[in-house]
Amino acid sequence: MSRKPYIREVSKTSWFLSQPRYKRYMAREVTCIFIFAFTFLLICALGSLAKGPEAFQSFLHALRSPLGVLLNLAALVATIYHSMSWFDVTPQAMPIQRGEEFVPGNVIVGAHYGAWAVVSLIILIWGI
Amino acid sequence: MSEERQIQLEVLRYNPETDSQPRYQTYTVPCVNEWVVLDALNYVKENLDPTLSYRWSCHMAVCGSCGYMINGEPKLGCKAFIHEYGDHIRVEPLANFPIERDLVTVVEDFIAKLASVKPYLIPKEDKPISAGEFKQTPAELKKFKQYTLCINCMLCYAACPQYGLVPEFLGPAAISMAHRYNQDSRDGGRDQRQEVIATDEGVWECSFVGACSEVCPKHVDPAGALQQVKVASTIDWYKEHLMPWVKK
Amino acid sequence: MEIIKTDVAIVGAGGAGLRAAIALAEADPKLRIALISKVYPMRSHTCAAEGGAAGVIKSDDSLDLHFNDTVGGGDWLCDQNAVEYFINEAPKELMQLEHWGCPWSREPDGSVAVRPFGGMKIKRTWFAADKSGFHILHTLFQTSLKYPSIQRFDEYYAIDLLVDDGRCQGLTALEIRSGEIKQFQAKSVIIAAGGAGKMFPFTTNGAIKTGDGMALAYRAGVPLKDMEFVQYHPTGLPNNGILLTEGCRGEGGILVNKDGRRYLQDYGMGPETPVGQPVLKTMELGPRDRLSQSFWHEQRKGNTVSTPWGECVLLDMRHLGEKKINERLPLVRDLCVSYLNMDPVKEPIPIRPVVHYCMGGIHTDIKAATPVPGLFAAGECACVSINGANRLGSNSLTELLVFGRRAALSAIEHLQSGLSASNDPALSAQAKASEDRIRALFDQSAGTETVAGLRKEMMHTMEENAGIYRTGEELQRACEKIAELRGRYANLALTDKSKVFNTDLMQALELGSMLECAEAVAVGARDRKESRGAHQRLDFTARDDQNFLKHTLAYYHPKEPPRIEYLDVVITKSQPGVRDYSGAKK
Amino acid sequence: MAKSNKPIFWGLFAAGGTVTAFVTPVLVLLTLFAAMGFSPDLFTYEALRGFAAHWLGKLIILGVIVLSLWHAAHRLRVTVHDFGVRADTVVAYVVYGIAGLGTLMTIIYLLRI
Ligand SMILES: Cc1cc2nc3c(=O)[nH]c(=O)nc-3n(C[C@H](O)[C@H](O)[C@H](O)COP(=O)(O)OP(=O)(O)OC[C@H]3O[C@@H](n4cnc5c(N)ncnc54)[C@H](O)[C@@H]3O)c2cc1C
Ligand code: SF4
Ligand code: F3S
Ligand code: FES
Repeated sequence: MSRKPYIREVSKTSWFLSQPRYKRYMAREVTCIFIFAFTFLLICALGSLAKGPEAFQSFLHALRSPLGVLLNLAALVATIYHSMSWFDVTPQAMPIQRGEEFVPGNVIVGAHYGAWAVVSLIILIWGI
Repeated sequence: MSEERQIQLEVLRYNPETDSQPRYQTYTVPCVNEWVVLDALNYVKENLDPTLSYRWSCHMAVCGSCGYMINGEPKLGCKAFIHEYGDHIRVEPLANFPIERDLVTVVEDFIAKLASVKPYLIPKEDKPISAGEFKQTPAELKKFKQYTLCINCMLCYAACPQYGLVPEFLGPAAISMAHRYNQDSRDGGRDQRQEVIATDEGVWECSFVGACSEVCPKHVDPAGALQQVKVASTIDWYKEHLMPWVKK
Repeated sequence: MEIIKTDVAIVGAGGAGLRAAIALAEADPKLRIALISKVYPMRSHTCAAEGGAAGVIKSDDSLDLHFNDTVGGGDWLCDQNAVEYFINEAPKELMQLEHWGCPWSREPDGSVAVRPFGGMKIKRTWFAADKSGFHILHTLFQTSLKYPSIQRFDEYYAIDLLVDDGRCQGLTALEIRSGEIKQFQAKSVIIAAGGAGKMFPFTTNGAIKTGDGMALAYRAGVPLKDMEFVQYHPTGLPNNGILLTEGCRGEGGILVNKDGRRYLQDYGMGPETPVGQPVLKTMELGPRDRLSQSFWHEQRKGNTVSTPWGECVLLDMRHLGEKKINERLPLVRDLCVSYLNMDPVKEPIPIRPVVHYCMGGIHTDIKAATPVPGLFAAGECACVSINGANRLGSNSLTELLVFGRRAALSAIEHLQSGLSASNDPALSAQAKASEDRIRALFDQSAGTETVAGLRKEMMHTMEENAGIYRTGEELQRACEKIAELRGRYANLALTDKSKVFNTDLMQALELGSMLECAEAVAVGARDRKESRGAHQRLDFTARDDQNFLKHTLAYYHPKEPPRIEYLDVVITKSQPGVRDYSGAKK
Repeated sequence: MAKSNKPIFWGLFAAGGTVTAFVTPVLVLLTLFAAMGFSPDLFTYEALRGFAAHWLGKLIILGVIVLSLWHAAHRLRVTVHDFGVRADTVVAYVVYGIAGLGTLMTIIYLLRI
């Protein structure tokens, strides 16, 4: 047999470095670490809320550190990236057909961004 | 429009009878600007090196034979315009497939996967030819039309890292083809196809990298198709397990 | 040598081959079917067909009208019994495809839509946007996956037919990936290997259309019929020959010369029709041969536009508007923008005639049977004679289906006819000879000719001397030159001596096929001293029904030019008349 | 090929992804304010406790936290795989375990308020 197909191995640990679009993908994926961490922060807040006012105060106090600021900033960037990457693909995952035509993707994406802004504003105003 | 330009065409060569691994070979090719990379390869084949092996046929981006990695990106050779590149162009066989020889890859795996998803109409109702056509409105046609445009060029497989990492993955084009028939108003075979595609090696191996859709030359949007299959399969599952009284 | 035993071997997995395979599998699930193709089925050139497939379905149409259009369009060189069978079967076959899932374009009420096409009096061309052939091919390929009895041999190159005891009993084929030669032992063989447009340099045909199937049958003693009729399509992109479908004109696109005049009215296809309201069978919807010939005259008169790629006329579609172009002609727009950097929505597109289709091919009867028992042929490689001297656009795709299936039925009839046992040693000896022929190509180290060199000369010869308009003198030159090239072919040297995926070897074999076909074209054309359909002679400008209402049959000779014989055309109900494409006389 | 049980987790992942996309950035922003020292009104014990005491408030808090957890957990499972760790079953137990724990804690805390 003269055939001898050559198989190019793909590195299981560094494959994503080979292309910008893979890096973007991995950046999107690691946002989950921040979301995970932040959600546990919320749970801690909830715990302190359950324990009483002192516990809650000390929780708030613990937040107040340069590290806290830094981590929250990082989380902010990550979660915004998550939101954008999530909304940008909604027309692919859930296309909407009206009559014959599909609703253009940018309309669906735009609607999501709009709703996002509204929800964020409401929470922000209510929160401050 | 027709000025000439010299380019360095660097091609990955591999001859299984003499090489233990692939190597690059560079050719100097005088190109006309409106040429595509395939024209440059043909120039090499005709004038410089008849031993260069690669597949092509239609030269109009419809037969799906001429997928190569061009400067690291999966592309159709007949739709990659020289004027979009600098003076150095590197051509390699499609990633994620074994190399048979030079730019020719072994594609049996893809063909088998395509066949496995039952990519043919399984009619809802039997109807003799003499009874005429199955009616289908333009809107119903439009619902799946995009997924019929796949030319089986496999660029999406070369772009999908999950296929590269897990060769058992059914992959974007095959699943999109199943989705195409599932979405066809004439078809009633979805349950049969779900057995194949709603599996771990099927749609669940996809992590929505989205690269498949970015490189698809026919705008099939396989990534979209796969996510739609996931949504539908998930709804199936919740219906079946949480609301067993609802008939599917 | 490995021997693969099968009941029916099909060479070619384009539209015709796949249709035949499905018909066989449906007729009898126990049949062993070997589907052999030099490319994966969906790469076959049927995928390039854009416009559509003709079949009578609407109530304003009738079988008779389709018959008349086809026979007139073919300049009465069609066998009318074959045309009649074809017309009758056409709607059933197209409907069958609908039932297999083909995404035909639709009317608002959900019924199949039809579009106008050149030379057709009524709208009867079924279409799937402007990717009709593509969808037909993929529907067939995907449907074929349903049948386990269809065993595919993808990327196998058929080399020689095995004929023993007067019957075709198989073939040899090269497994391209391994370089091994295999012997297929089959009780029937169907050839569906497509056309031979690559004999010419400027063509809409893909790289694989090299006339292999025609050459296979030809060398096995089957005559090639009417090879001199080579169709030029009037609207090809000037830089690379990519086709802009006739649908462009069907939808209302117009042809103008450098002065903006719709010149077709000057060539018997007028009077002018209103822009954007195409009238069937007139002006832009005249037949292809007439349109291509008009171009030639315009060029002679200096009325064409000079472009970097040669003389052109303009195809203007701007008045159709962006929406209609996107909906009906999306591929056309994409092709123009990609390959010419011009947008038909915004500007007229330069085009010129381009070699497109072989009306001629393997001589078969109305049942798709060749004179060699056990050997059948269908599709573009065959000539049952429904296309005559000029094929009407959109008849070919339908022909693939109708005669693909017919060939399958005939193959089954042949199987049932009580064949005597095959003489295995005799077949093996032939297979061995075939293998030796290939080996000799490898061993020939002293050869001085190259594939690319000979091919270039052949293409040049054909373009110069056997184009839209021909003369006896030029054709004689072509005959001599091709004969010379055939001689030099014996002196060919392969550069690539590797076994695995040796495309140098494949191209050498394809060149051999093309040279054989080209000689049949040139000799047939030289001897046909009349003008008819796509065969136009400047030295014999009139149609000559007295002497040439006949099919040309070219018989192979290993060293000499082919022997030419003639066969009467079958005429049942339509006597030769005048081809009238002027809207005025209706 | 057997049908997969991935839809269970993927359903939560998808719902969670949507919820976090809409609300998490602004929550992080508020927390950031808190971390920087100017406490938003909402971040007083009374306001929050009042919100969490109402059944609707409880439901919202539960929804946001639980869905975010399962979203992140499922994506983390995939990400670990993408980084080349091939012990998918173990990883799944760990990440879903953490998410389960978080869910449990949330429920307990909410019941205590
Ligand atoms: C650009 C274009 C547009 C067209 N548009 C239309 C249209 O709108 N309407 C219409 O009716 N017609 C149209 N035609 C014509 C029509 O498409 C063709 O005539 C038809 O598709 C031919 O089909 P086929 O099955 O005979 O061959 P093909 O589809 O060409 O298939 C040939 C098969 O034979 C195989 N083969 C060849 N040689 C060998 C060998 N040596 N060994 C093994 N296998 C071999 C190939 O691999 C392939 O599978 C068009 C043609 C072109 C080129
Ligand atoms: S989905 Fe697109 S990229 Fe993938 S095979 Fe089909 S046409 Fe090619
Ligand atoms: S790139 Fe791969 S992971 Fe999914 S979205 Fe496309 S198949
Ligand atoms: S040659 Fe057919 S797709 Fe490129």
